[in-house]
Amino acid sequence: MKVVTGVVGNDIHVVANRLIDISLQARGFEVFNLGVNTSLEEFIDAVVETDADILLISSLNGEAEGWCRDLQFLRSEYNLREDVIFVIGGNLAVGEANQDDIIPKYRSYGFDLVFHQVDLNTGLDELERYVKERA
Amino acid sequence: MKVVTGVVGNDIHVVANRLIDISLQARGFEVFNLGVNTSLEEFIDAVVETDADILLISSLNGEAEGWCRDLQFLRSEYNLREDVIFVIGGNLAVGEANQDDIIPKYRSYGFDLVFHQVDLNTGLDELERYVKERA
Amino acid sequence: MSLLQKERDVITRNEYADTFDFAEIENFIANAPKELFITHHFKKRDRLLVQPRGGFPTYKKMFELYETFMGADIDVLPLTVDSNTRLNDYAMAQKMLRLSEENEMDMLNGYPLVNHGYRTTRKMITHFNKPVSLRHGTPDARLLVETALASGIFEIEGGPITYMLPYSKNFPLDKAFLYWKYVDKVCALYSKLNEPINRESFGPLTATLVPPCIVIVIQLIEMLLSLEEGVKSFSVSFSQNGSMMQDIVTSNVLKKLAREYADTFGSQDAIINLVYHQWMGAFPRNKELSDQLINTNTVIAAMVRADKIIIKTRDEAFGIPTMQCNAQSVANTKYTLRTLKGLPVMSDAEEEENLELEVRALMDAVMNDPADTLWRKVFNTIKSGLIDVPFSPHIINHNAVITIRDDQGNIRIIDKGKLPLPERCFAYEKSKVNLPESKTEVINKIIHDIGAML
Amino acid sequence: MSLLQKERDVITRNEYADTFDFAEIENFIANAPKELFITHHFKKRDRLLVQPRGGFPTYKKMFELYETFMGADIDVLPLTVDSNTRLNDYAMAQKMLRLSEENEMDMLNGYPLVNHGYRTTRKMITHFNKPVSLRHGTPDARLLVETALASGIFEIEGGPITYMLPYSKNFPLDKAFLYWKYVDKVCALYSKLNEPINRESFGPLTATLVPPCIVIVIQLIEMLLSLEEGVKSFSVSFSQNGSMMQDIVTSNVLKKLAREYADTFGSQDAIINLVYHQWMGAFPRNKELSDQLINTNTVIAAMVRADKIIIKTRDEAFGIPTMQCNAQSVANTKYTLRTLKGLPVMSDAEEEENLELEVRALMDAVMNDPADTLWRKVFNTIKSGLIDVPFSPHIINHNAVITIRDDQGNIRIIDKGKLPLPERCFAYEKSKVNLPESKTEVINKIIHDIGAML
Ligand code: B12
Ligand code: B12
Repeated sequence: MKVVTGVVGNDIHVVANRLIDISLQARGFEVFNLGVNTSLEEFIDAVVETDADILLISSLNGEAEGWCRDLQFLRSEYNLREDVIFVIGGNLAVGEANQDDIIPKYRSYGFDLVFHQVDLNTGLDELERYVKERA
Repeated sequence: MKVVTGVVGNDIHVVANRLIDISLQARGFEVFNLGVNTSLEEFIDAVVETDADILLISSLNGEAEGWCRDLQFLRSEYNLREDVIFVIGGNLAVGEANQDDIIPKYRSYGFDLVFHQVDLNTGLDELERYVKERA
Repeated sequence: MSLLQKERDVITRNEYADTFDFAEIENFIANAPKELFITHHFKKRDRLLVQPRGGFPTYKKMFELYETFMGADIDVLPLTVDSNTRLNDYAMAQKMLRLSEENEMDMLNGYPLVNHGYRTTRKMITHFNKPVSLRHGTPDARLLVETALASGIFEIEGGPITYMLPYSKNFPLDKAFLYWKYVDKVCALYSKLNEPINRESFGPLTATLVPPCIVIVIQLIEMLLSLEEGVKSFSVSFSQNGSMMQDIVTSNVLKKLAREYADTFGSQDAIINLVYHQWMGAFPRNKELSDQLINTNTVIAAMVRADKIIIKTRDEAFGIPTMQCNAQSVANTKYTLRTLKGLPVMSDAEEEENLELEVRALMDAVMNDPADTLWRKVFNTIKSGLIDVPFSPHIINHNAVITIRDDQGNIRIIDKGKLPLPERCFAYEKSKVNLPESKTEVINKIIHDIGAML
Repeated sequence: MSLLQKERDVITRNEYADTFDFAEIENFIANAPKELFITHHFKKRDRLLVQPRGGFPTYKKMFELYETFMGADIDVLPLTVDSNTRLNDYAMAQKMLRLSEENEMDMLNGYPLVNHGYRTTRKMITHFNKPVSLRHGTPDARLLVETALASGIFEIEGGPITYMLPYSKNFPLDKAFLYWKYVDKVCALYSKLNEPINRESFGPLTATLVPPCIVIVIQLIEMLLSLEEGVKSFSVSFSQNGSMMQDIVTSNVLKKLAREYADTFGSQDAIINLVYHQWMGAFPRNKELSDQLINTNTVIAAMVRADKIIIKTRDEAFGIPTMQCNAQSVANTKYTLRTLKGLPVMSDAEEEENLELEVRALMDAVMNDPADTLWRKVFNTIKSGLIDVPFSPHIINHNAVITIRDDQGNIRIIDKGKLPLPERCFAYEKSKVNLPESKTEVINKIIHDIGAML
């Protein structure tokens, strides 16, 4: 399966991104890593271009919300495949926030899986489970 | 004025006791310091013997309550002068406790002034004020 | 009108910024109270200055933050800007500032200084009358720094390398050098009016397994670049390495060589300060344990005899800290520094000799580059991988150097990439670690080492 | 039946105590799991063992305390007894235990071990299967220690000096020596059955401006007295002095001389351990700041290379800590020890030389006393003020030595009373402080120094 990944917005936290790259490859995914500082348009572009199955966005510095509100809009504008899985993870708010507030909010923006302050491997395990269930 | 002082019960915390001695003397009191590890009876005995005006008891290690419940009883048994001022201070409970619980309790045991975790000089200032008011 | 002034006029004419009145600004700086200058406080040098990080989107909340800090007897106030401002995206910053003001919710991870403008911000800074330090991470900080200085912020952090390699993906490095030359020039200019403006380099870099020799070389270079432009007060810095001994060794070598290089390059009159950053890597997701880590760092800062310490909070792993939590960190740090006494003077001759040799070899490589100016020499050295910062997100960085921790927590170089390290030094580094056989195990060890404080 | 056994029968026949079945007890100790012996854990010596303090009146609450500690990955469980038991007032302990059981309120500041008895207590200890350390402060601890050993508590703290001078007003000192001789004999006896029982001295003494030379001399003496009776594993200890350098110097000299004296007196086979106590003086009435102090102490414990650290809690200034708070302290300490790496080896030659000279002079004074046995020599020395513990509540103690802190927080002797210090050493001590002129100012300085950590 093909995954497009990277860190959204003006966010340059690269460490998790490097580890995500390694982990996804170890799990057998074909990875297109756009790196840090990537706009939502660039992500959607890359999904179209690579015909990816999954878009896995990281955000660490608190910017996520400012960027991801437009996801639904872009999705229809770019006329994406219906079955692309949208995943977001990292630190999804400015300041401390709890999962119960965060998850529904990002779901409403159009993400299928939302991981706020969840360990990478826990998150990727869940992604693989989700992929299997959908198949 | 004469003050009998010391640390009640099986309590051997001596540092505050040494400082109290110095402070009382500096304030012009005549001090009879029984030191640490002093039973309630010994205190009352000394008050009678020296014809003291004030009994100032310290307790640091949490034992105070176990000993001071008998104060009223001893007071009448020894037939003490009516106007002896009874003062207690230090750390008056086992574990953390707050003033609002502690003060009424020790008042009911017969103490005129109760200082739970109050700085020495603050307490002695108040004692002097109290002495003046009563005079 | 000088060439620089022309450039300044162009830079400051920006739809998101205040219109600049340079005459008024010069007058303000010339007459500003000494208290606002950290250089004035460094001069007394009677204790380690404590500075937190902190920035909130709205003026109101920023003001409250400062009030809260003042209650904790703070030494240096921070002004941390948001990540959009860092990358000159003032439009996004403006949008999120409005949202924050309307919704009583922080939509920015810092204070958008350019958007607020200097007239407004100056009111706050002169009100509190404490030195303020600008924390950003901006490759092109020209407009930001003009705004900061005009606001009364007289310490400017950053530099062309330390605010590039960790903070940007593809900002052109050569431009960064020129833009920071501009910043240094302006700082030097204003330094003549009153107490000097302090420039500070950002030693922690990516805060991820960066070996001390690279930190020190980059500190020395940014110092020399600033001094070259006439800056008279400069702070070199580094952050907790993860080994107390390595912190001490780093401090000793950094202090010695900073003075030596400054003098050799003709800046005997410049004041050089040392700043220590508490652990800059990943924090445990447990506030009690974070408190321990923070306090341990305070102890080490005192032991390495820093002039200023920049602190973290127990909220680090969770997000931008609340102001109460941040102020508590200040109070805690001040308590420890007040009660911690009788610090031994320490050194480790062997380690220090090795580190010094490494730094000198790297510095020689820079200086021996045939280019005509220092910044071009440095540019070439980074481009060719002779300087290489682990975990930099920037495309120009080679990412060939691989580091790992030894048993004592020291960061050691196991693959030197193109670093021109003497054979003897590299052998020393390698002799300290027992490398696992398989590559996966090495990667697992690196992941484990990144999480050394978890 | 041996004389000792006759004495033991008399001692243990007490209306408040269990009836002792010595055969059963010996059998229990001989077959007890190694895990219960701290000596077994010291042998591995791969990390600093962490031990809190703690004791609650009822069995139920004590059990809960241990459960809570286990959750924090504790190394050594404490059993702290109440202050009535310490002074052999079992009647008062019994009364307050009943009140505590009936009212769900703690009327005792520790666990009244004798009243609970060994049969009950052993259940708890074998259940948790961790080494337990007995913390008391009892001049006559014979019954208490018999009960402890029979319960499975295989580390016994205390000694005739360290549990007398700080803990009693008028208990006869000569008796204390004999009673502790008994304790040491019993420990030595049981040590032959399985792993050795560990004896530990209480170096903090009154925790109030006690100079290192006195601490060390008393540590050496109690060690020698125990080894004389056949004890094979002994821990010397001290607590934070208030100057990091003085802690390091104290540790270096104490370790060196403890080994030297043990060997000279024929105990080459005895194991000597070093225990570090976190700050034992007055704590700040602020829990956040107390946390800082505690963590700073953990860092220092690691730096002085102790074998065990005994910790405090953020509740110290307020009263007996809650169990949660106590367990949190354990977890915090373990975290810091786990992440703190690369500790430099430190020393200060001048300070160490001076301290060593002081200790040797005091030890010579003890050894040169004409009495026939070591304990009588020591008794005479204390009685004549050649050994003198500041702020001891005991009538026999001279209280003539006066100490104060220098600028670096080091405790310095400004009036040596009758201490037989070499002139040169005393001159060194005095050279370090600038004494105020007036006596009131000196007293104020002492009060201030007692509150060094407030
Ligand atoms: C190192 C660091 C930096 C370095 C980054 C170097 C680099 N280029 O990578 C430097 C010093 C440069 C830096 C800068 C800044 N940082 Co920073 N930084 C950190 C720090 C300390 C550690 C991050 C890290 O590397 N962790 C190790 C990696 C492996 O873990 P991770 O990133 O947390 O990711 C884990 C999970 O989130 C998860 N994950 C991540 N993505 C995904 C995706 C999926 C699908 C899943 C399942 C899981 C997952 O997997 C990882 C492993 O478990 C964190 C705080 C912390 N966590 O302790 C702050 C932190 C992330 N930074 C923060 C901020 C705000 C900034 C700044 C904007 C400065 C500021 N205003 O304070 C700047 C500017 C950066 C910018 N333009 O974005 C904030 C974010 C605040 C918020 N969300 O509320 C944090 C939380 C600090 C704080 N408490 O204020 N930072
Ligand atoms: C030093 C110390 C010791 C030394 C004492 C040496 C000595 N002989 O003096 C040693 C190590 C021997 C010791 C032993 C014990 N201690 Co102790 N000790 C302390 C400690 C750390 C400091 C006390 C001190 O000297 N402070 C400096 C002096 C100047 O201040 P102070 O005593 O607090 O007094 C101030 C005020 O209370 C006030 N004050 C005192 N009396 C009066 C009277 C009046 C009228 C007024 C106005 C004010 C006043 O004035 C002083 C100055 O402001 C305290 C904790 C703390 N406070 O940080 C525990 C503490 C007092 N100890 C405690 C205990 C329980 C013990 C033990 C019983 C052990 C145990 N079970 O844990 C033993 C046994 C002692 C016994 N038989 O009583 C507990 C008491 C618990 C409680 N009340 O709930 C404390 C609070 C520690 C704790 N949190 O567990 N201790």
